[in-house]
Amino acid sequence: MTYTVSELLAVSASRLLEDRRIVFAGVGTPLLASVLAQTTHAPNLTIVLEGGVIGPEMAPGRLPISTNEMRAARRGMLLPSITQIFLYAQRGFYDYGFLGGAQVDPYGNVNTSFIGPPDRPRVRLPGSGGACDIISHCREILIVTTHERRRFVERVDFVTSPGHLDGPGGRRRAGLLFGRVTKVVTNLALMSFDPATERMRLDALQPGVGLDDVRDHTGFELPATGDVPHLPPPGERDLAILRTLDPERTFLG
Amino acid sequence: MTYTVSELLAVSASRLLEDRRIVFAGVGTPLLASVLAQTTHAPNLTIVLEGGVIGPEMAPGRLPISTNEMRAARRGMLLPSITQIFLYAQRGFYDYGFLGGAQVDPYGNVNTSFIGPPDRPRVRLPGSGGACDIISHCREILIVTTHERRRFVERVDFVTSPGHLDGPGGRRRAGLLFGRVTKVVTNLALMSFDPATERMRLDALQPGVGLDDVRDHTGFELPATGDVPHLPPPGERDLAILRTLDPERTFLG
Amino acid sequence: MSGASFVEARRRVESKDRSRRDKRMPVERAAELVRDGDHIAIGGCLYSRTPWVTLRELLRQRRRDLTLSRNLLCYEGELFMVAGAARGIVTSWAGIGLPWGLSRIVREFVESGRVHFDEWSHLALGLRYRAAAMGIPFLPTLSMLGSDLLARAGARTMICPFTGERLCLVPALFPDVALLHVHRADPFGNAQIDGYPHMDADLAVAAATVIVSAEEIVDPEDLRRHADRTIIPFFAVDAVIEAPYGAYPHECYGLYEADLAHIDAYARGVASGGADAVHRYLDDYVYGPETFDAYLERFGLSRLLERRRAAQELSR
Amino acid sequence: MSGASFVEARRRVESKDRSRRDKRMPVERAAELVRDGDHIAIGGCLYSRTPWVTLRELLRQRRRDLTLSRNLLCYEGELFMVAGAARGIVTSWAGIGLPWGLSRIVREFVESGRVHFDEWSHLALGLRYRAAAMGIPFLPTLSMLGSDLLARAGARTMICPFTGERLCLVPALFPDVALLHVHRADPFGNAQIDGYPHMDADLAVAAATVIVSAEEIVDPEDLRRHADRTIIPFFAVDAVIEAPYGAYPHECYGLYEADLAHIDAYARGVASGGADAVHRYLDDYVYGPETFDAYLERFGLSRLLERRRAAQELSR
Repeated sequence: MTYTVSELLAVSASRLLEDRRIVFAGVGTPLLASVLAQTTHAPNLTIVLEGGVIGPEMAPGRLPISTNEMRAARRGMLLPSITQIFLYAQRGFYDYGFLGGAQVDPYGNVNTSFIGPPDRPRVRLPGSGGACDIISHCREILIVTTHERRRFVERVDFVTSPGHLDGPGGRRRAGLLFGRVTKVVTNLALMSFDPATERMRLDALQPGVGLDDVRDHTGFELPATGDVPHLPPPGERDLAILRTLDPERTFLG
Repeated sequence: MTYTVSELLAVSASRLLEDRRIVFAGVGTPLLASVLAQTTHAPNLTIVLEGGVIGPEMAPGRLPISTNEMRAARRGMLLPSITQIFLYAQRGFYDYGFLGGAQVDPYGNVNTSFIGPPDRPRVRLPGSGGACDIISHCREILIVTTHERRRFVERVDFVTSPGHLDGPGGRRRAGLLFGRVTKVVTNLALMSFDPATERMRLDALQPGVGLDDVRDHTGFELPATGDVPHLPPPGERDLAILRTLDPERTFLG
Repeated sequence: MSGASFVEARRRVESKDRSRRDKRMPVERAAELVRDGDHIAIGGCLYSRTPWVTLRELLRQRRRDLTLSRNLLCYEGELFMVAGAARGIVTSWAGIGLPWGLSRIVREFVESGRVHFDEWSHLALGLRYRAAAMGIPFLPTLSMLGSDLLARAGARTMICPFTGERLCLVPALFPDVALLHVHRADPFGNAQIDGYPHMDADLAVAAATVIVSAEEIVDPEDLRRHADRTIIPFFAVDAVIEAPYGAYPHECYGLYEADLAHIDAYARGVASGGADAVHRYLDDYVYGPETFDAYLERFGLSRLLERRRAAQELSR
Repeated sequence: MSGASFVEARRRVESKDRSRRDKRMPVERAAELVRDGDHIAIGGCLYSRTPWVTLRELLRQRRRDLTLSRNLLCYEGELFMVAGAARGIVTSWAGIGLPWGLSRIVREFVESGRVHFDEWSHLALGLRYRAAAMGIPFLPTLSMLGSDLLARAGARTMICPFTGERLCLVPALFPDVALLHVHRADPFGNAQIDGYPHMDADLAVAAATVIVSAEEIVDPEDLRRHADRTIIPFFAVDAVIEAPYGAYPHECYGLYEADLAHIDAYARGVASGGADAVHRYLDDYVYGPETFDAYLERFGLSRLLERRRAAQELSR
């Protein structure tokens, strides 16, 4: 069974989504993961999209490229304004939020704004979009991204989206009373955060990946408690569903 | 030509409304005055009603009792939420607002909450409704009420709706940066506010009313500058229009 | 009395079952979601879309120590006061309407101190619900500045860091329960309102528990076809009650006009008879009729149909 | 660059002609309401309901020193940068979409300091427009707390007097002009949007001058029949432009899907050719075609109709 990085990420992320919950999903991997979860173990999972759609049902072969287009609104139950979509998040209605990012640090802080110093950046990235809002308001945040050393850095150049900030009490001191980053899913591993330090720790490895592979691709120390199990590989049915959803492989790579 | 107090108030108030403006009107005299203005000199006056109606057109014989009912919404152009209706006021879109009240003081402060001490009132009145908001946000406020000594008092028992408060700079100090009470229309007189003191002053008398009548019915000093003219009486056409609008005399008395 | 605190209000939303599921139930069961001492926010406005079907059931189940909040409180407030069900009201105005003058019942209960009247301006109360709906602890406004309402109601002022000028801050109001009557809802609780929406959409998101009664329960597919008209999201709603004429004798926009003759008779009765008249009304319309259908029968089918025709004529 | 001050913004609304009158005009005249140096808020989102008809005319009239704000800025931003029309952008995100990666043009102009990029979170920018629409100088939020965006963007924090916890305050953003593209409007400027409304209703009330282009201009009576669907009030609107396909090649919900092949061709051209490719695009689609009809003809009728059929299929 072969699969791409995107397929692996989508399957791993989908398994973290429980049924009967509400997920604030972006396009690409988060949406694939959410629709896959709906099709398998979470038929009553509700998808919410930033562009202003609650409860859409995706048509295979017609996945949206942005959350602000008709394909994203297909069979939506409500079509609120964008501000309203985020205010529902701030009020506490959404269980899960997804984030990716150019840089992620051990506290789960995410940078999508600048590489290099903000006043004279080497790269001006596209910016927060809803990421800063999602990480501030959803109950559980899942970071899903490819695992690269230049991405997993000890300190992000710029905190676009606050994770655990500088560790215990950091969010609270900043005024972030609700929600937390809970998991990080990559093509190499599944990680969570140590409750004592709020730093990232290794929970499990992707199939065929060794401990050293992960540590070689991580720019900070990544502790593990005891033996690190391997995650089960994507199932045939999972992959079949994903490939039906995205037959042109726009998002599956 | 005979007419009731309500008819006189409606006609006098309607003459203060210019064409092409937007008036935030309550039911009763304000609505009668506004519709009369539309029917006579101000065909492009837009009426806004607190219950959530912009641009309604009233049907003769079917005037609403409250602004929150279908008769008030007749032919409305927009039907926003009540909060939105007031936020448009706060943003500065409405030219005129109408107020009445159990007590009015020389600074145009209005009480519709308590007669007597608020903690042990002799009379618990119905409360502000939108009055406090109207006086805080509309560009020009017209107070329309019957002229009685117990109503026109030197100091209101409770400021439900702030007029000029304690005089020059009062509104500004309180944080009320916009809008002002400009006119007071009664069955005895038309009044405005002295720019120097922001206290009420007499501008004109209703037909057949003498200076002493007004002063006998006013609980505070009411200066006049020079000769005080008389207002023209309601015209036959004005009265005919009002009586067509309210054939059962629910509001005309 | 002032509802949940900011943090508690968020925790209640997080911990409630927000899943998409069939929430239809009879009003008797829905009313059991309300507890003695709760703060109940009432949807609609004055005599428009008052959730009578649920209010009546709360009175029948003898709930106690309630606080009622509503932007303009109509005579449902009088019924709760006289029935001994309410200890407080939060509103901008309490009465019935212009022709009926002051409410004798509100005066009696409030002036004697038996019921607390917490007065806010109409916008300020709307902003309190909206702050809650937005998930923030307050909203700034220029309303209530300079008025004696500000300090008495418990609003605060601050100097705006951007303008340097004074602002009024009204605290979020998180009701324990919101009662809403709408035109149509699906079994999950997604709901649409025709005509003026009053403050219902904010109430639905501000409250910890939301009970929706609807003129019509429709298939989710029917709502999906006009998804841009759906203003109450299922994840906020806990109970859905099918209740044609559920706001009667008050109006439901486009469907039936208020029964002003009935309201007038009630108001005249109370003006002369005081609380005794309200007790009689409670017996006749609340405690007497065992079901909402039986209640509607007291008005009579021909009256209901006549009010429906009047509404159709008005919305033409 | 940050729009009008709070007091000035209110004065501008007070002093403008808010009367109900026929505001229809050709886009050439409407665009004259925009001045060099203005802050322009762009309605829609990314490639949905982008007011291309008016944006194109501003480029043709060679407006200069504009600041563009939009919740998610699509490649219209690139056109204004390369044309020398924009000196700043205020947005939460600038690019085109997931498959096209970073915008080479945004990088060039922003990294070199030629264009200022003022970044806010998506909600924070929405709340800035909403604060303006509500007529208040700021809104509180928990967004941006703890992030480096907060201080850089010019938000502030305060300790909430009700909870004792820290809050972020985002200042109201009062654009000089809002450009909105809607499904239908009447000649007075009352307007309706089908599908997701994005942030247009707030923009319409936040800005001093509002230019509405509409797929269809309808009789006021047609809007009145569904008054509860009208979300932009005439008194906020200064110009109404009739413009079928006015958002093309971007989408208009229910009417036409975005021309993703065209967007893709543009993006690939710019990825390889940089600013030169944008100059060619400006010649071909902006400066070349003298009228909006001529512009649409460059895409070709059959393409327009195909995109319409695709939309109809999707909204079924």
